Amino acid sequence: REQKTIFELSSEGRNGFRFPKSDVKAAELPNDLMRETLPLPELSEMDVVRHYTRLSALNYSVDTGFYPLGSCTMKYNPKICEKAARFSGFSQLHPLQPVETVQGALLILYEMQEILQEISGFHAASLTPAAGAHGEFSGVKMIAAYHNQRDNSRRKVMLIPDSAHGTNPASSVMCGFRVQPVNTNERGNIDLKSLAAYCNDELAGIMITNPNTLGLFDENLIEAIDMVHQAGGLVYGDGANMNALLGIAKPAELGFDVMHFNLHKTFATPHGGGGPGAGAVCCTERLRDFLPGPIAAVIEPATDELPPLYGWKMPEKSIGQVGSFWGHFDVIVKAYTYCLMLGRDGLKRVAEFATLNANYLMSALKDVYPLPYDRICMHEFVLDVKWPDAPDVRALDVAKRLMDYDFHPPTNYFPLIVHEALMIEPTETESKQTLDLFIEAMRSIAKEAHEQPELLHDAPVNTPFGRMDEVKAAKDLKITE
Amino acid sequence: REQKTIFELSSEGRNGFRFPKSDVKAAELPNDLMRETLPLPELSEMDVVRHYTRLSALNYSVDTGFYPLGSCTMKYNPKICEKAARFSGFSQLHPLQPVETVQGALLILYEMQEILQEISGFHAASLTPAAGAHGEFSGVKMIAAYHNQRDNSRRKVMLIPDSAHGTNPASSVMCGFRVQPVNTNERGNIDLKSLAAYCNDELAGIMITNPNTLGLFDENLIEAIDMVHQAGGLVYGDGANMNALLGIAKPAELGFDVMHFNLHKTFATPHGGGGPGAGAVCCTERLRDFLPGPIAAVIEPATDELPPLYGWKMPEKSIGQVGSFWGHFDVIVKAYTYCLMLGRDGLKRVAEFATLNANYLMSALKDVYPLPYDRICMHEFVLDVKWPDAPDVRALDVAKRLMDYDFHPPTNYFPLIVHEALMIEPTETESKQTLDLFIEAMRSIAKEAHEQPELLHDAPVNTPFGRMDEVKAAKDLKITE
Amino acid sequence: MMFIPHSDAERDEMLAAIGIQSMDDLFEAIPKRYRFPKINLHEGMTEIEASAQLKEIAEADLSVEDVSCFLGAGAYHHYIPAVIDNLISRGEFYTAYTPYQPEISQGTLQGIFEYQSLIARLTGMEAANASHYDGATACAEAGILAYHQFRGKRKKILVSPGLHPHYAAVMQTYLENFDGVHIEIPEFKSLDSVTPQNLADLIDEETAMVMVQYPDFFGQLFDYSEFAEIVHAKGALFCMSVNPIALGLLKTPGEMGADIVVGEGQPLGIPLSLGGPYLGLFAAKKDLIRKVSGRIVGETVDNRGQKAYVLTLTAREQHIRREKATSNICSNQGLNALTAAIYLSLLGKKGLQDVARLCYDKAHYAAERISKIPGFHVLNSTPFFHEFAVACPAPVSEINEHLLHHGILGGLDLSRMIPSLQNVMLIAVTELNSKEAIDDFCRILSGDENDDES
Amino acid sequence: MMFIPHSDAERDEMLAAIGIQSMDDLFEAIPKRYRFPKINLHEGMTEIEASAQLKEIAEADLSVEDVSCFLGAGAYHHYIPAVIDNLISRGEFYTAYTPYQPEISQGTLQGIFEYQSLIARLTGMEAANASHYDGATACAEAGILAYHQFRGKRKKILVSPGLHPHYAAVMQTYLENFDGVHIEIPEFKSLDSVTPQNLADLIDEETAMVMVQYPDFFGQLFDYSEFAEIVHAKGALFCMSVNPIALGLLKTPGEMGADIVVGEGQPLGIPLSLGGPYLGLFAAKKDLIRKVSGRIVGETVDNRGQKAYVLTLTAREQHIRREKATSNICSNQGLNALTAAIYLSLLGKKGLQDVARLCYDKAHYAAERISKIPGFHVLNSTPFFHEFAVACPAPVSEINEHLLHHGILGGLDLSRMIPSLQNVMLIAVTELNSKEAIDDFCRILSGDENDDES
Repeated sequence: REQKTIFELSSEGRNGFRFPKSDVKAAELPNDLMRETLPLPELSEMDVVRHYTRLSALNYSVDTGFYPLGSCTMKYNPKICEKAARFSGFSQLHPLQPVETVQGALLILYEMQEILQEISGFHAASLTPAAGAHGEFSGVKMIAAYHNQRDNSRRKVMLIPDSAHGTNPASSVMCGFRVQPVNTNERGNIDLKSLAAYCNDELAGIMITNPNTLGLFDENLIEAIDMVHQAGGLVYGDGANMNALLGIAKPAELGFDVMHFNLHKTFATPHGGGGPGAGAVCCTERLRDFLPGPIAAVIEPATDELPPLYGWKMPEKSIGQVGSFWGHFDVIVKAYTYCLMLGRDGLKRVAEFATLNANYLMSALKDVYPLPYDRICMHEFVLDVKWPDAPDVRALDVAKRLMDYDFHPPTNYFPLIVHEALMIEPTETESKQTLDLFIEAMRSIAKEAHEQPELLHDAPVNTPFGRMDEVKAAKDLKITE
Repeated sequence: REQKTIFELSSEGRNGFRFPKSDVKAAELPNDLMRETLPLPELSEMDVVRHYTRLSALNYSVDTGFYPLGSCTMKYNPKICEKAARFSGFSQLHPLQPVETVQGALLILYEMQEILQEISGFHAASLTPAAGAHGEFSGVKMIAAYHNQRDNSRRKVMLIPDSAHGTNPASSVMCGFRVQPVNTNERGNIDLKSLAAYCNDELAGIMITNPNTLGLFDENLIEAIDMVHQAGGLVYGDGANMNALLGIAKPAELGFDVMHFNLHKTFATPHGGGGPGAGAVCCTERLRDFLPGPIAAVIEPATDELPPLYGWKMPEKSIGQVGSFWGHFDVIVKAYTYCLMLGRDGLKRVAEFATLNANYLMSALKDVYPLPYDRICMHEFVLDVKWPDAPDVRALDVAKRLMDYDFHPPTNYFPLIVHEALMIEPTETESKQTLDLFIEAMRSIAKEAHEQPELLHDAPVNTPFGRMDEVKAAKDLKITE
Repeated sequence: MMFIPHSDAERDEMLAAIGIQSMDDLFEAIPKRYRFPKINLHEGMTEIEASAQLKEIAEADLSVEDVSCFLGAGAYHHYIPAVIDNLISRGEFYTAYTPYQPEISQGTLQGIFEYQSLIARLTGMEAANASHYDGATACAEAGILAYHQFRGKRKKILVSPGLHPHYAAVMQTYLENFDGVHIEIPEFKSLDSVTPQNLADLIDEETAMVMVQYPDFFGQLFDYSEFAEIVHAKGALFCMSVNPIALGLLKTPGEMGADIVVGEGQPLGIPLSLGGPYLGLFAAKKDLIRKVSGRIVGETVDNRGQKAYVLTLTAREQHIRREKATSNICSNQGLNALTAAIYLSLLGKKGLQDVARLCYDKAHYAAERISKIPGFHVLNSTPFFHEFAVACPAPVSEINEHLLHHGILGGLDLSRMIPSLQNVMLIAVTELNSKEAIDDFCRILSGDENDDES
Repeated sequence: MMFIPHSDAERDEMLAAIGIQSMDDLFEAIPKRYRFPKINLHEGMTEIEASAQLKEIAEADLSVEDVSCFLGAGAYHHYIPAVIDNLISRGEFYTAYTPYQPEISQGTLQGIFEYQSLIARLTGMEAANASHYDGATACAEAGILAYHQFRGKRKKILVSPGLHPHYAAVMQTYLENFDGVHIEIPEFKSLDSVTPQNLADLIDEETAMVMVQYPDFFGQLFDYSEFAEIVHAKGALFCMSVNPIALGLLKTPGEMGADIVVGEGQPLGIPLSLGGPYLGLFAAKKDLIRKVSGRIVGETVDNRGQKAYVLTLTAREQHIRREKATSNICSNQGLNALTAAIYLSLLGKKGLQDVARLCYDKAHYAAERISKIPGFHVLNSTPFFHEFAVACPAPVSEINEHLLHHGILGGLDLSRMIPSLQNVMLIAVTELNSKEAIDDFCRILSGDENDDES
């Protein structure tokens, strides 16, 4: 299944795309600034099409199978969203066009801000962050800016539960905070005693993922938020798990001050093999002036005859611009289309059925896989692959073996507090039939783990490629050809 | 690799596409005319996308590999042609719109007619036939109409070389002709003696494929055509092999009276897994009034201020309409785009390099595979897989074994005059690198045929499916589920 | 060179391997005086230039997406779900060849098998083939089948005047004068006279096949159950040409006793494209299947025990039977059949019912509105689907010109196809005609253009 | 339900299997008073309705395809070959997740490996990562790298006033005030003063990194080879932000001695899309690679002996290092990196040279024409690429309004970003600006609109 690289396929003098002859005279070139060689491959159009078509066949994808990837919300990406984003009136807009010539685009940005605010209960939103982690960085930076402008520069400690995504501590450090982990208790909630110890005047805030990465709605959430607020800290919400809350609860009402959304998780825009995503950030009134910008705004209100004129507005005390232009507009169009189609009730059903699917899987697997936190979960749950009678089988083995059953493995070894974690998130777009096949595969693998563990250690075998020599990759580092 | 059918995937109550609620009141239904059940499958949008995406992965295609399919001209299908055909101003035109509203489309049809005429030397063209065989039927019907209007109704014999495509006799019979085979001589040319015997006043015409299905330019062509003309017959040209003649020779100048083109062979439009193709028919002055119609015509000539007005015109003594509307416009747009891009010189290069590729393969294989007609070929050639020292290996075995080397098999068992025929047509779009890999595979298979013939009999093994039980398919006939 | 990968060096290497000096040497077999003729065409152009030029040409056309469209008459403006183009744009589907090599063509083969199954279910028939070119040629192929069914002994094919005039014309092109076959079409007198009753009297012992359309060219619906019995009593085959969307709602040809069902599959997700390529539906009773022309996919197993599909009954086809074949069909409409299968899978039971019902209700709403406009008179008196004929107070071409000024593509001027129908417009309505657009259409028809700004 | 496949029966079956009564029971953990808030949004709509509405919204925008576009300034209107969308629309690419499971992700992984190789070759560097969000964040990430390279001991990052003002702004958002880091940008005085020479004096022992743009924001080209030596002599890192199309023609940053190369990959086949998503290029010398943030794909073998690719050096990343990671980057621009790789593979050596040359020649043609219009004055005095600044006789916003009436999107009003540059327009020209369009543009600029009909 090995494929030649484009460099191996290259043949001298070949040309896959021709440009028209110049219709102007040749300008004088700066001779001392010319490159001598341009070592790019030389391929025909067909070479290129075949190469990438064949490469694509080596990928697993939502369009070919089920991704029970905890924390990633790999739901179906509707095709109409792709089509809409390709309308020339969206895809062919220069970012610096006069606002009068992009009123349609600005309307979408403005309404998308409003939609996110309405869903989350927040008062303001910025769509400029390029990704979830980028939104998170922006939000944490807003907290830093908030404390700074209040001259609270002592507030340098950011609390982060030990179950949190790795981006949380990384974002905090990027914003100049010191990270202080907070423990999770035996029911999977924030340990309030652990929290209390850090509620002092060095506290900048806390970053909470809710439902948390165990898939659980934190039963101590309201109290924890209250404690942090009492101590003068702000509460950051990691929106990665927002798929469970659409229409179920509004983060702002729960007490969060600022939160990011992952449009490519919650709003069905595709993951693209690792991006581009889009990461909006929303906040309450007291943080709105700090939002990254510019944001879409009504710059001339509607009149009886005319619709409003939309334009750009930089929040007053903005943390600044976080990207070259105004965010991932193309992705936002897809998310907007999705929201248009689902509407109020459809969005709530997303959370309901995502949660139903997760609990259905959990209840069908918990008799054969150890379940560390046994209570109704939200949109995902975590198993702990530790069987006393099959001690050499690890989460990784189960994950790899699932590929032989034509499933993508769940997220594994995360959250860190569950040592042999398999984190399973089915999303609402998967049918009962698919879940039943997955259950069957998982149960059959559990049986194999006890009876023929070598099947798991050797897995995958039905895939185009087998397990990789990761050590060699890092040691003999070859990252270009 | 077996895939469930859409019926097996169906789940009651599921719905992949929702329609808006009606904005008008419900009309009274004719109760006695209502169907009771509608046994269609019920799937989600994702079910549908996954199903067809997974199915597609089971197909070989030009976009994934090399098709050395003699007589089929499986060349690369440029992507820009697909894009252009999808422009709303082409794809969203109703066939019965007033001609004033489809001037762009009519311009393309008109110019495509002109292009085909210029390439072939003919004087008129109709784009209405839906496929090669359909164009062939139209052309033969024109010959019938021609003789009928001259009251030459005795002329009922159509001569067809024994190397001809099966469509030739079938088309002739559909048009009411009796088919008389003509022999091929040992150099692969029409046997003139055999021909002479039928040149009498029952002769309606002859159907000639040139280059013929052995890939050879018939050395007796001019004389044969002359004999038929002398006897009062007309000469039909099967345009399937036109890829070899673009810019090399004009069929009308060679003496043909009428010919069809396969746009999906010669002009790079895709084969679509079995269509739609498009089969234009071209003819000389004396047959033009018999063309199927309507054809695109200038109905008001250009003036100083205005461009010409294009419209439809039915040829005076037309054999009639051959399809619901005006032919495969969408396919014609693709062919037109291709012609625009190649232009005069590009089209000639097509024939040159198609011929170069075929001769290159032939010369590299003829020492290991029996070559029944050993002279410079045109765009294709035929091998005869009969090794005295490997008597149980047949053309079919070589064909199937090629799949294990990731190549599509050549056309086999055609033409019928070569018993173990492998008919190889590389087309101009394949690179020397690909041809070299194919040569390597063919030579390696020849070796296997002698040393390990079971590898060939068991082939293919590297494909998603193995050899089929064709007898069962016909015997237990199950053609619906 | 455009789409030719060879470098000069590679070319020379290949010439040397062949053992010739130049490219011209490849063509020595061609008599010199015919060789390398002058081709009077423009020079080639790049993708950038070609796409700009084509964009300009396309913009000279009026897309139905940009107007309000009331044209039907055999080609219908339905919504095409975004899923469809995403899937049929996959190179593995559209750049594949005819699936003669089943080991590496199961995608196409299973797709077509499912298509056959869907068409059979939709029409209520036992069997279906892999498609014909379009509705008209499918009718002609039905005629050929009927001819062969009676070994040429029955020479008459009786065609309803309710069959699309183009379909009748194509049947004539294919069959008229072939071995004495005669196509009989009663002259069109009035819409009211286009009924199964009026056709029944013309069936005789010479009749090989009777062909009707359902809904007919004027949108009319009849229950052909009794008619089918009459046809069968005379020993003839009964063929119905159908609109597949209508079958989302209506009693099936199978229930009514049809032997053959043909039809135009374009409404099943295939773009209008100025009339083609479309999709010829062809279904039949099981005992006729071996006489059906065109490809047929059947289920089987491979040598690894997997369920699989192959082209079957190939012994009927021209590449085997040559002059004994009943058809010369070679390529069919594979990709469009796949499109129809995707459309039907996606819409499924409920979706097809819904779209059929929307078309039905909206057409009736439009007819009711139009019938109230002075000077306009709906001619249909029986239930109808998709379309209906309206007598107008002026030539349809004039009315249509006026409508076009208001961004409306009016219905078909029936006099274009049936000269006796002067001043009659055939109006088609689908799910894409909103109430508002229908109301606007009526407003313009009624001459009340006050609020209009176009 | 839209995109949710469950029937009521299935839902009930699943609830029973879980052992609860109703859907609401799933949410008992949520305090009642917060549960099920009112969401004040419209009702959902079908695909037909949504696509009609979006089409209408899109038509309120002016697409650069329908005008003559002279806007650049960090986003460029290049032709996107049809091949690209065909390939990146393949579900296997765009609906795939980050390739953490290499056994079933080789498509993405090899694609990115090749992307890295192409970017390294294009920039003349030894290594490249799998992308950053865009040109601006890539600059910021370079700054972070420089900070870590010196373990926070060098606090100054010197930025050329020729760097895109947005990029400088984003560097400030990321870095300013972080552990005392200070970004120094000399004030813009005049175009002539934006030179490497003028920057050289500001490098000191505190400087961690010097950042220039090539071609710079005003299109200016300089050979930075000597400058790089000066930077290195002070012990700092030298980073260049590049336009990848220009590198089809120009001496590489690698040859000039850059340690880090960043840039905006949008011109490589990525649509303008109002500014995003774009593609942050990031290449570096080999010895810096372990400090580069973002994903990196490396070659290895699988346990069947096949050459294969994996995400490597993952120990740098946030999901392993958490607070010790140098970046929080998680998703990147995978699909856009693939797009760029397809673009570069398709154009190849000759194509990229050709497009670069066309941009170069056309920009110079435009500048020459404009320089002859009374009142207009080209400010660039050194060689330039893609764009150039023009002093105008009136406010640029007024001129642009006038141009827009004639279907022309004028250049950037530089005062929007650099207030001191009143009445100066930054004009960008690519291969898509025909001579005719440039001539029209000049004609309108010169006030000679006689032949114009718009």
